Amino acid sequence: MTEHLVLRVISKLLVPPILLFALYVQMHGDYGPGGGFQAGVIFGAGLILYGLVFGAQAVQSVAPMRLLVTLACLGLLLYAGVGIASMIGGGSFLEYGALSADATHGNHVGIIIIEIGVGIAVASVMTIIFCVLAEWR
Amino acid sequence: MIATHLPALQVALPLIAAPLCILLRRDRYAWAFTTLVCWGLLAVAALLLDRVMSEGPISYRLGGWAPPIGIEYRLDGVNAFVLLILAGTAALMMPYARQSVEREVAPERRHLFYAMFLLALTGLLGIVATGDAFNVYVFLEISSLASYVLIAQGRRRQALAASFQYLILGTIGASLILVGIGFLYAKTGTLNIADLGVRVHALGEAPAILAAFAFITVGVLIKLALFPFHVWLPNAYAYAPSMVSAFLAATATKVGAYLLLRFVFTVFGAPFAFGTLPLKEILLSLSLVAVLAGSLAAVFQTDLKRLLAFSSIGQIGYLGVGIGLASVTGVTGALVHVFNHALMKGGLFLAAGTIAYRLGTTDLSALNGLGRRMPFTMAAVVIGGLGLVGVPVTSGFVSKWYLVQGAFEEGLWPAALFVLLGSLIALAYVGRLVEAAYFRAAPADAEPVREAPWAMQLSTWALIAGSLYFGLHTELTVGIAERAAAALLGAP
Amino acid sequence: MEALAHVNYWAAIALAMIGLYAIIAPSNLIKKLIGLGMFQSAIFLIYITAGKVEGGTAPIIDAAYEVYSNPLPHVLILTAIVVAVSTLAVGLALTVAIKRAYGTVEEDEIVEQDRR
Amino acid sequence: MILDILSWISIGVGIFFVMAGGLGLIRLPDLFTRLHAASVADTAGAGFMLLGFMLQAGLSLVTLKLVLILVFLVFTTPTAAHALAHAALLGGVRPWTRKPKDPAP
Amino acid sequence: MDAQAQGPRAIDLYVDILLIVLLVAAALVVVSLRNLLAAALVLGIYSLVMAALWVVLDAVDVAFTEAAVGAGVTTVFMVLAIAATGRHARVTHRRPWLPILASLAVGGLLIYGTLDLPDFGDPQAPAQQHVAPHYLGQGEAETGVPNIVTAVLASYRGFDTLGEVTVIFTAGMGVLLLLGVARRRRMDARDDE
Amino acid sequence: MRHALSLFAVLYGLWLALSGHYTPFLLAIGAVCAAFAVAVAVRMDVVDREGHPIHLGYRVPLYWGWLAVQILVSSVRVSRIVLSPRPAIDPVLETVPASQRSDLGRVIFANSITLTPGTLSTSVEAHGVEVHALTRRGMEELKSGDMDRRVSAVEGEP
Amino acid sequence: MMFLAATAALVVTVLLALVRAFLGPTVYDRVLGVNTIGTMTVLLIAAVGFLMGRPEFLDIALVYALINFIGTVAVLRYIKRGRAQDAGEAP
Repeated sequence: MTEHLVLRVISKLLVPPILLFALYVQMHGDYGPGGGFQAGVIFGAGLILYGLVFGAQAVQSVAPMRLLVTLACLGLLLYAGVGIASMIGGGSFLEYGALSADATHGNHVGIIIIEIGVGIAVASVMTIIFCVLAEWR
Repeated sequence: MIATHLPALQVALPLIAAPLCILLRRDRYAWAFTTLVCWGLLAVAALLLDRVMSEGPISYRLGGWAPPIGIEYRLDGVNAFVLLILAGTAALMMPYARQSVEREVAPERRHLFYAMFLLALTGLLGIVATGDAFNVYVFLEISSLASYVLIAQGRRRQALAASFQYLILGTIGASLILVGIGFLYAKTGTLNIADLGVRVHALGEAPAILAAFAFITVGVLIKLALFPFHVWLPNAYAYAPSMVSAFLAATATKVGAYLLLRFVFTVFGAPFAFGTLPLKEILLSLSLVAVLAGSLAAVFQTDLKRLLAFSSIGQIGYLGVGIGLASVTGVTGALVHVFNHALMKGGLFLAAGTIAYRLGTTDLSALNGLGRRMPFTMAAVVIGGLGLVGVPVTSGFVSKWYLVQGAFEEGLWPAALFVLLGSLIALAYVGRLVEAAYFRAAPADAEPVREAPWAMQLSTWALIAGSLYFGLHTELTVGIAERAAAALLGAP
Repeated sequence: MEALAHVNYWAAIALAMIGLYAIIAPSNLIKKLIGLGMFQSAIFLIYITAGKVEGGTAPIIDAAYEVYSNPLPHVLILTAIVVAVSTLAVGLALTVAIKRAYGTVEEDEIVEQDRR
Repeated sequence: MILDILSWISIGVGIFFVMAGGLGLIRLPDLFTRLHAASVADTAGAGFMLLGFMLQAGLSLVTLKLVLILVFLVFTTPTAAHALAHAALLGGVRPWTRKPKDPAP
Repeated sequence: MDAQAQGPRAIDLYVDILLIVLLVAAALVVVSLRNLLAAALVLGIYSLVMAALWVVLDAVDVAFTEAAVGAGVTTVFMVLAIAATGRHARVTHRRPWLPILASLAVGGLLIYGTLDLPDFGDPQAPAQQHVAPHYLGQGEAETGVPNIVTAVLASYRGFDTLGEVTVIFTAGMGVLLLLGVARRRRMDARDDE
Repeated sequence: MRHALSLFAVLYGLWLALSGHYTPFLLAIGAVCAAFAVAVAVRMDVVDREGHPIHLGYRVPLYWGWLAVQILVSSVRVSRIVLSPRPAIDPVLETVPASQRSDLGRVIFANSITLTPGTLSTSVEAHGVEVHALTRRGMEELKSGDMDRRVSAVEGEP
Repeated sequence: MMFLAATAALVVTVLLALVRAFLGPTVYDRVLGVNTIGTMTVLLIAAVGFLMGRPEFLDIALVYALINFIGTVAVLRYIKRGRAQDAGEAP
């Protein structure tokens, strides 16, 4: 589909703002609708748009499958790691309040970190599923 | 310090191990790591059971929020016991896994396979450990998704179709459970199981509660594969990889039984379920049909794994009978049978996998004369089979003893009769196995077979020996199960 | 107005019935998955309806508002949506694998081939 | 007040175009003519409606987001319509003409 | 907002009913379409209308997710899978009594159950009483996050969300295991013929 | 590099427009996010004259203003056709010459044609754009070349 | 009131487009119907946002504007690839 001129040009124009929008959703989940999951999906959608226009191979050259799998694992581990960290900090599993001297602050920090974990995991999984389904012949 | 966090670790450990397993990439490392984690889980489960038995129920607040606000892990005798069964079977099966998986799964996907196995285990452990109704749904889906994928790894293409069928039915079941939980929430405003129990009791016989009860029961019965919701089970177990058949047969349906116990007794309460509603009649009649139909169907199978799968449907019927009796003896019988059947069926499926490992097939005709060619494996099959029948000295006898006794206590002698009849039919299919293995000559052109590798034997025999041991030394299992059952039923 | 107090539930019931029919009736595996998606979202509608408070607004705290709808069903359904899409992805992957192994995604034909 | 009236007018015009586009989607004879109708709803209808919303919102972040939506639509709708028409022509859909007997020019 | 002055209840309900009509129409269209691609597309529409309905019901986070997932990636995945499996569903409606019976049973039970549920929007409903006020009242102070949905999701019920991420992780790895890596050799598939 | 920097500026501006919360933390994280998006975009190889056409500059808004008027006029026209009892349509499919020198210019031209109700670009070729028009009159207007000249003017030097 | 009228008009248009998506006859007509519904729903969500008195949730509309485009591109890509076996359906 690369030969399709209009689609190519417009997609090139749109992909960076989509990625930024995903990151915005990631970071503003505290104040408005959104959060890690939605951000991950939108980020994935940006990559999917790129893949639809330039081919799944192009996505693979931007983010190879190995990297995507590693990122998915790291996203999940980041989340669970916060849980373990709060155990070490003296709370129970996932008690972010234990991450900081001030419980409310600790909670806020914990929420931001785990949302990032969610975002990473979801974005990579969405891209993995897209690549696998798209490359199947 | 770590002791206070044991309940969380029980579930978090395999959850964290799964991505690590993928990051390890090399399949041997992944196997070794998974084994380590499983044995660690067994240790955690044993410690937890010990603590629950000595100190009473444990409550653990995830995220540190007090129960109805946050999610709570609440361990009493019942779920600590089931956790031990889950972690135990997983740990005992790990030595077997390496060679079996190397035979049945392509090298580049083995680490993913082990990760998926850990995820399935995570889900099952999470369902059992949690004290929050919605959390049950989430972990149910983790275990289900992982199971679908694992079943689809079977080498024959029927595995895919079986997995898809399971996916559809399993998702319907989970969705029905979700509706039920939704109704409960709309009527009570809470999701905590203990809290639900109190509030549902106060509501009495509201229609929404009745509907919730019906939805949750049907949903759980689908997961439990009780007749007539069993249609997904035979193919799924027959075509899954050996390791997966054994693990799921030993654990997945047991968790279904646990869920039924938990929802019926803790949330809705026995008086509601058995007094107001005819659950007893429905459950008993379905279970008895399951016992007969499952066992009868098993007799006519031509494939060992399918035979075992149909026998599972019959054995699930026994669990249903025990729960349906709704007495301490009956529930004790069901709980003991959960334990014993996990050991027996796990061992039998492992043995079937061993046969497939050496012969490449589990067709019954291939079993001819195998008693001399693979003596240890076939001995395991026979002992396990006798356990299914419920011959004295095996552990199967213990559970059936309690079931029959429970039926007589309730004055339901036809139920007792059916249980015994089921055993007779089981004798028929086990007899077929014995006949093929010991009383028929191997085909003349049969290739020479060696006995299976020692690691696989080890796992198989560990489970089978366990079933023998607990047939003789009943005080441990029965003791725990009786206390757990009494606690569930609220008896003094 | 009072007669309409349960209109959302009726819609959810209708959708659930349509969805369940669409899971069981068709032979095509993808159509079954489509039905599954509809069935699940009908259930989501029941939850969210139960969480709506009259005159309330979205549960994002702001000094300008006092009445908020119940956030808990929203959280549960967010999780459930994720579960639904995960199930769908696995189901689709299975369907594609079935197509490769059997050459068809019609349940009838698969059963037929397995019987042979 | 004037802003309010302006925004109402704008929304009203938007409603008109949206409805016209929707009707055209049903009434017109083939894919390409329907694409024209849809583009009325997609560009003029959406544009006026969003303009009306902007006037309601006044000078705020909301307006900024509405502008973003509008810009986004301006980029995507013609692209989608173009891709659709392109694919349809390649896929062998022949445009409807006045005299259906004649081959397409 | 002049709309507010006219009674939010009425407006909510009108829009709600309009959207529900659309929703049921879309659902019926999905079921009756035989072309899979079209059915997948209309399923996307169904999700999308659902998203609008979530906004009306104040579930903006859910609407956000539904718009991104239900109407977006789901459609893309569906289309990709349909591309790999063929576009037309066969016309076989075997044993129609079973699906009808099942859906009637579930529908009947749902009607029975929902008749008993509190009215739409009732602030005195039990669901609004027990734990929800704690989240709304204390949530911002305890977590520092004004979006209570995020606060509950990530903190109060953070473990559910860990489970949720695990589910999606399982799905990703599962798809990889099912279709990815090297092509699976199904030698046995031949033997079955 | 020039393009990457300007893309960063644009994305950061977008962040500020979207955000609405201007705490130091969010402003800083916004810069990080914009940088990350730019990095991914560079890796995707979409940051060039086509993907990030800064060189068009101020001419774009002026052109959009003109285009908006065109859209309004032709919308009215198409609406009238649609709403008339017997739609007076006479569709034609022809190629309109395009004088733009770059792909980007041709894309702007094609999308402008599509944006204007009544005309629809169906294919972009080297020296022209294939257009489907609802009426013969719409096609004639397009062929007069007004829009083509304006787009070429916006495009500027290739 | 104007928002309610806008909402109603949008819903009617969506219904009309749904009819188009249902009737076809070609798959391209269905895509067109769906695409139009997408744009209309973006407006619908914005209108409903105003109607509910909290218009700051326009992010949802923005997301949908983006997602709708991706969906359309996906379908068109598939039709292009699958052309060999089944081009346009019979009307």
